[in-house]
Amino acid sequence: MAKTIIPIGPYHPLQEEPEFFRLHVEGEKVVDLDIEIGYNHRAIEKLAESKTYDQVPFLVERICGICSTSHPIACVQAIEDVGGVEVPERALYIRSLIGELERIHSHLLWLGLAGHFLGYNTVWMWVWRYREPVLDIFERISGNRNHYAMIKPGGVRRDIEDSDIPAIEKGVDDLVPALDLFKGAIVDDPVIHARTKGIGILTKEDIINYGALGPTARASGVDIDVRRDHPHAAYGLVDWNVITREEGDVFAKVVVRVLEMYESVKIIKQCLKKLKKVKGEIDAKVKEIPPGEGIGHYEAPRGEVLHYVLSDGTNRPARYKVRAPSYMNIPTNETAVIGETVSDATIILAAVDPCYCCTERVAVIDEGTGKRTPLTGQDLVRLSQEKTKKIADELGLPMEGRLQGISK
Amino acid sequence: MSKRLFIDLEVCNKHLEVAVPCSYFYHPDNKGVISLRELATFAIICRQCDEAPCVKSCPQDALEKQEDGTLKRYNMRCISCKSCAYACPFGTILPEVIPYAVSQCDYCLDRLGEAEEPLCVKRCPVEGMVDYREVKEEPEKDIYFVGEHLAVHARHWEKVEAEAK
Amino acid sequence: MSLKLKALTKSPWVFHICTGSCNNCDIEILDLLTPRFDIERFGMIKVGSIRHADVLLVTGAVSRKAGPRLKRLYEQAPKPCLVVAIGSCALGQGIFKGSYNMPEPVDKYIPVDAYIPGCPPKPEAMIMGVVKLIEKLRGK
Amino acid sequence: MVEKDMLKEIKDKLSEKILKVYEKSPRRIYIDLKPEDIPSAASFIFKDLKARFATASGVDTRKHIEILYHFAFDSLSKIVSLRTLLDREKPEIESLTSIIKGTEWIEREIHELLGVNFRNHPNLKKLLMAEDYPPPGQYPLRRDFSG
Amino acid sequence: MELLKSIGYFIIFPGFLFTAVVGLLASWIDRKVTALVQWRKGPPILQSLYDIVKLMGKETIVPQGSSRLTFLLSPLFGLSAVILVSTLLWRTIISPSTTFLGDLIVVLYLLTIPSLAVIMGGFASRNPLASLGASREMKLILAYELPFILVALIPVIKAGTIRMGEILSYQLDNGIVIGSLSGIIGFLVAILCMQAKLALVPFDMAEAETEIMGGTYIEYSGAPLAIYKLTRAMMLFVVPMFLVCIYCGGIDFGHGWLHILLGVLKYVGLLVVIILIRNTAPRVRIDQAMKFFWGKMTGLAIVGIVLAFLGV
Ligand code: SF4
Ligand code: SF4
Ligand code: SF4
Ligand code: SF4
Ligand code: SF4
Ligand code: SF4
Ligand code: SF4
Ligand code: SF4
Repeated sequence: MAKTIIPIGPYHPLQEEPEFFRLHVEGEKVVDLDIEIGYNHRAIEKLAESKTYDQVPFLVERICGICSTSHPIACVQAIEDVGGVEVPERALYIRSLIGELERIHSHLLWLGLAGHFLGYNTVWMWVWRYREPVLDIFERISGNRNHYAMIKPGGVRRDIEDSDIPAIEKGVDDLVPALDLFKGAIVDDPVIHARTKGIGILTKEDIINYGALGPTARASGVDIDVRRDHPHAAYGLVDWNVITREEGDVFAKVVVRVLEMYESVKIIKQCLKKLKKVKGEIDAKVKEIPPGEGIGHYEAPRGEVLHYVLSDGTNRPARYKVRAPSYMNIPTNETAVIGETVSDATIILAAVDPCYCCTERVAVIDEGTGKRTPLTGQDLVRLSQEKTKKIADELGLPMEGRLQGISK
Repeated sequence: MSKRLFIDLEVCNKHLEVAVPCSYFYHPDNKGVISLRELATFAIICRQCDEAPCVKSCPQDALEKQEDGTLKRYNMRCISCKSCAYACPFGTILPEVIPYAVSQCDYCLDRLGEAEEPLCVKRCPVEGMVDYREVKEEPEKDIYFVGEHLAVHARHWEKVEAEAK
Repeated sequence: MSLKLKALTKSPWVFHICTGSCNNCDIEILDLLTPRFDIERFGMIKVGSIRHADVLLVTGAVSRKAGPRLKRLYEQAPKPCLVVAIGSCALGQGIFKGSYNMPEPVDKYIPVDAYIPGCPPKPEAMIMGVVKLIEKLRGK
Repeated sequence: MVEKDMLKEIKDKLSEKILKVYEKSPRRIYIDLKPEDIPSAASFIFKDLKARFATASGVDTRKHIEILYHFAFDSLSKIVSLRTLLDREKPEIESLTSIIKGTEWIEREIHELLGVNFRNHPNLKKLLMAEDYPPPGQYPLRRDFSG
Repeated sequence: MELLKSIGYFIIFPGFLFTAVVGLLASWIDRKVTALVQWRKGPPILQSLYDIVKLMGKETIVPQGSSRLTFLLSPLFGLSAVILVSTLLWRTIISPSTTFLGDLIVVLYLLTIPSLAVIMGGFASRNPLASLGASREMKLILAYELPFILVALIPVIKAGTIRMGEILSYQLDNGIVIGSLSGIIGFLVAILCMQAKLALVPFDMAEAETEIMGGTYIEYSGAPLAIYKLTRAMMLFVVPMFLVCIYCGGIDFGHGWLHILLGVLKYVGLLVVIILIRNTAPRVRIDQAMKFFWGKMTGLAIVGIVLAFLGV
């Protein structure tokens, strides 16, 4: 059978790059996958060497706009690791609070886009509508909807006023019914089941071999979560659970993410409670960073981010290394997508949550003639959407009818 | 007697505008001599005031007196606002030597062969003011040792007091 | 002002190009489509083909790989075509200035008609930026 | 696994290969090895001790290119980093891809940014930058890179 | 004078201008309803007009390597066909006596032309994506055209005439076609075929996801794109109107305002049905569509015809 190559990409804003997938297809089956990245390489590691430790968090915050606080947290933890800095307790709670709020906004963002890929455009619109209140909370706390600039070596930059706490609490409480709604609409939906169960399976061995992280790993029964395994911020001080699933398919990843948001709500509420009690400094006022090496990590929404810093005693790092979770997760697509059909490819590629841009532009190259033939990213999305609808039909469940159902 | 890096602060301070290339490798725009000047200044020229105006003036608490009385500027705190330079009644701290991005000098220890001299010595346009040679500590000639690898030529304030008597 | 431009101001179809950003500006652009901001109210829609574009929204500090693509896309767009640079990165490379992989900002590659600062700009700011651009066109 | 065991097992197993063990803090351990011992050590830590491969990083230290392989022992809250020094003139080391699949990208990246040659890597081509940049022989993360 | 009148018919009413205005209105309703389903506000009422006017003023890029003439002419080709249909249709509606033998057949023919134009344009643009869209469109025409013609025959059989005017008059006298079992079956099939003709979900596979933004139109810009968009908008008016005519008795201008209003409501009702289908139905793959039309739909259409012969 003729082999066709479908390139997907480039833009995806990973650590340093959007990626570019090349699907090799035989008929409907995906037989191979090439991944090319680099469109977004911004030389952050090199730039970090010319910025002072106070500036580096701002720089790494801009590695990515979605996990935008995970990188600064990992970064300052690496710096604090070099200098052996003790961070005041109040600052720890604020760090966790911000981190978990971000996890919710990031998972919601993903959920909406996953809905879009599956043909539930209306779900996309609705989920993103509920994401807005989370961004409002950020704006209240930090003054910006994204890139909150809250984290600094030794603590946090801004305190959370007692007077703001009720509003944050309310915002988080209001989120729970919305989460229930999505859980009902997505986790219990037979169409989604049919569409995502048994698809793009990653086994435990795959995860370990690729070093995959975060929800991608946890959905395959690999019970890792650096929030628990290498306690940082306030995660050792509050009560929460690590969500895992055994199946390793796309559905498991959806479930893990949805359930994780409930845990995040739990953590946020505990942090807020503590913030009312634990007063005091929010900054350790670091004097200098001695020569040495340090590693910091943080469980970002997509998995562990790891930062390595080499200090020479000046106020700038001598070497800075960032390892974002998608960097480990995206290569797993090689395994996950091969052998699946083209209409399933999008949702599988999207299941590791490589942000949205990657599916933006696609064309097909016919390997024989080298001619570009027709299949766009939109086609892929469409194929994916068609399949959902077909399944909905087979199950005798008109899609919109149910969507209306959850709107009430 | 081993070789030491030698700087003449008296002359240096007359040539504030000149930047000497440095071969310290972790940061390409590094100018190690600046950090040496700060080190030397705090060790030799600073009067070590009891109630130091510089320390008081610092909005970031970046300056602290060490136990031995010398000053230390903490690079994670200093924002290079230069308040200390204006506060010091003796003009000890020159605004040029307290940059935001601090530089580092490692005395080129790991890359210096017997015959070689550090890049800063080779490239300083003002002749003889940075040198790498065998020196003796000679207070009467205003030559003092600072640390293990540095020798400085500068007027020590104690000596000025002695002359005043 | 010609009818041409007037109609353009009533129906600006946007095409989004990311040239090496942190994704946040891009997400905020997507956000514009969702219920809270709903830019279809102003006749703006996000199109998938460069041939249908009236306004290019450019984000990011332009990496070496993306630069040539940006130029090519601009050449493919039918004129009149407006370019809006969104975010500090697109304006002056923002925090990525000096990066070895980002030699020049957007306006060194293609002409830019409006700059919307911010990191990222708020969606309201983006809408306002486009509206201001439109007002400028009308005022001509 | 108890924590003493882990370190002890590593020390026993790799005994004479280890050049130096440095316990920076209770949670960070650095082990210096010769380049040729890295594959066997990594294999032992990854396969037998079941550590998670976190990432690798490289530093130009002027005389050498230093490569660090970071492994996480999640159940012990520890990170073990294997350190090795490569000759800067001709940095070369055996690729770990046959042992750990997840090293493929990071080795490509180090190859691209620091010019390290990973022997027997299945696909050692550029990962991040355009084909025509940087000029051959220039590696952005080396100290003498002029951009 | 006659000539002038004909030109007037063609250009102003009920030809180009009138059809365009109503068509644009119809496409606005389409967008607005979709937005409301998604909790959005949607575009202003004149939006579709703005879009067209803007596109007219834009540069037209003819892609390299394309056959220039075909590329530029095919949109016009489609547009003139719709105008002709509209003119014929409305003249018949207004004065059923000005009808000629076989005008129904002519209308059926003309209605395929916009799709053919799209195909021609798609192939002419030499863009692989466009060619794919065009070949899909071609398959689609093959698929739906047979049942569509079959169900168009049902009113013919019922009325015993092939003149549209007479079909209308027949319905005035004997009740509308849809009032019978064969009429209902025929109408249902016709609606689905129409959905395909209008290239709306579930049969919009010739274009990529975001409606007109992909597939066959990908290389088009400026005025030709405007003409395509306009043609589509007009089709949104003409095709349902055609069905209203042959199945629901058209708009009766002879018996006062109430009847006219009723006629308009028939059209609006049908439009809403179209939009609802578009927003609720799953999109199908091209092979599924062909199976659907050649199998179920053709079968149903034949049943309808048999029933019509039996007078049911
Ligand atoms: S994994 Fe996180 S940091 Fe990386 S691109 Fe995605 S959201 Fe950004
Ligand atoms: S080292 Fe040389 S150039 Fe620098 S200040 Fe001293 S005399 Fe001037
Ligand atoms: S001795 Fe070496 S490191 Fe120090 S300033 Fe001179 S060149 Fe720089
Ligand atoms: S320059 Fe630095 S040390 Fe001096 S007053 Fe300002 S902050 Fe303090
Ligand atoms: S400009 Fe001067 S006064 Fe203003 S913030 Fe900076 S240092 Fe302070
Ligand atoms: S005020 Fe001047 S002399 Fe006094 S301690 Fe400070 S720097 Fe030294
Ligand atoms: S937000 Fe504030 S700090 Fe940032 S650029 Fe604007 S004025 Fe400066
Ligand atoms: S301007 Fe800021 S938010 Fe926008 S892409 Fe650049 S770094 Fe990201």
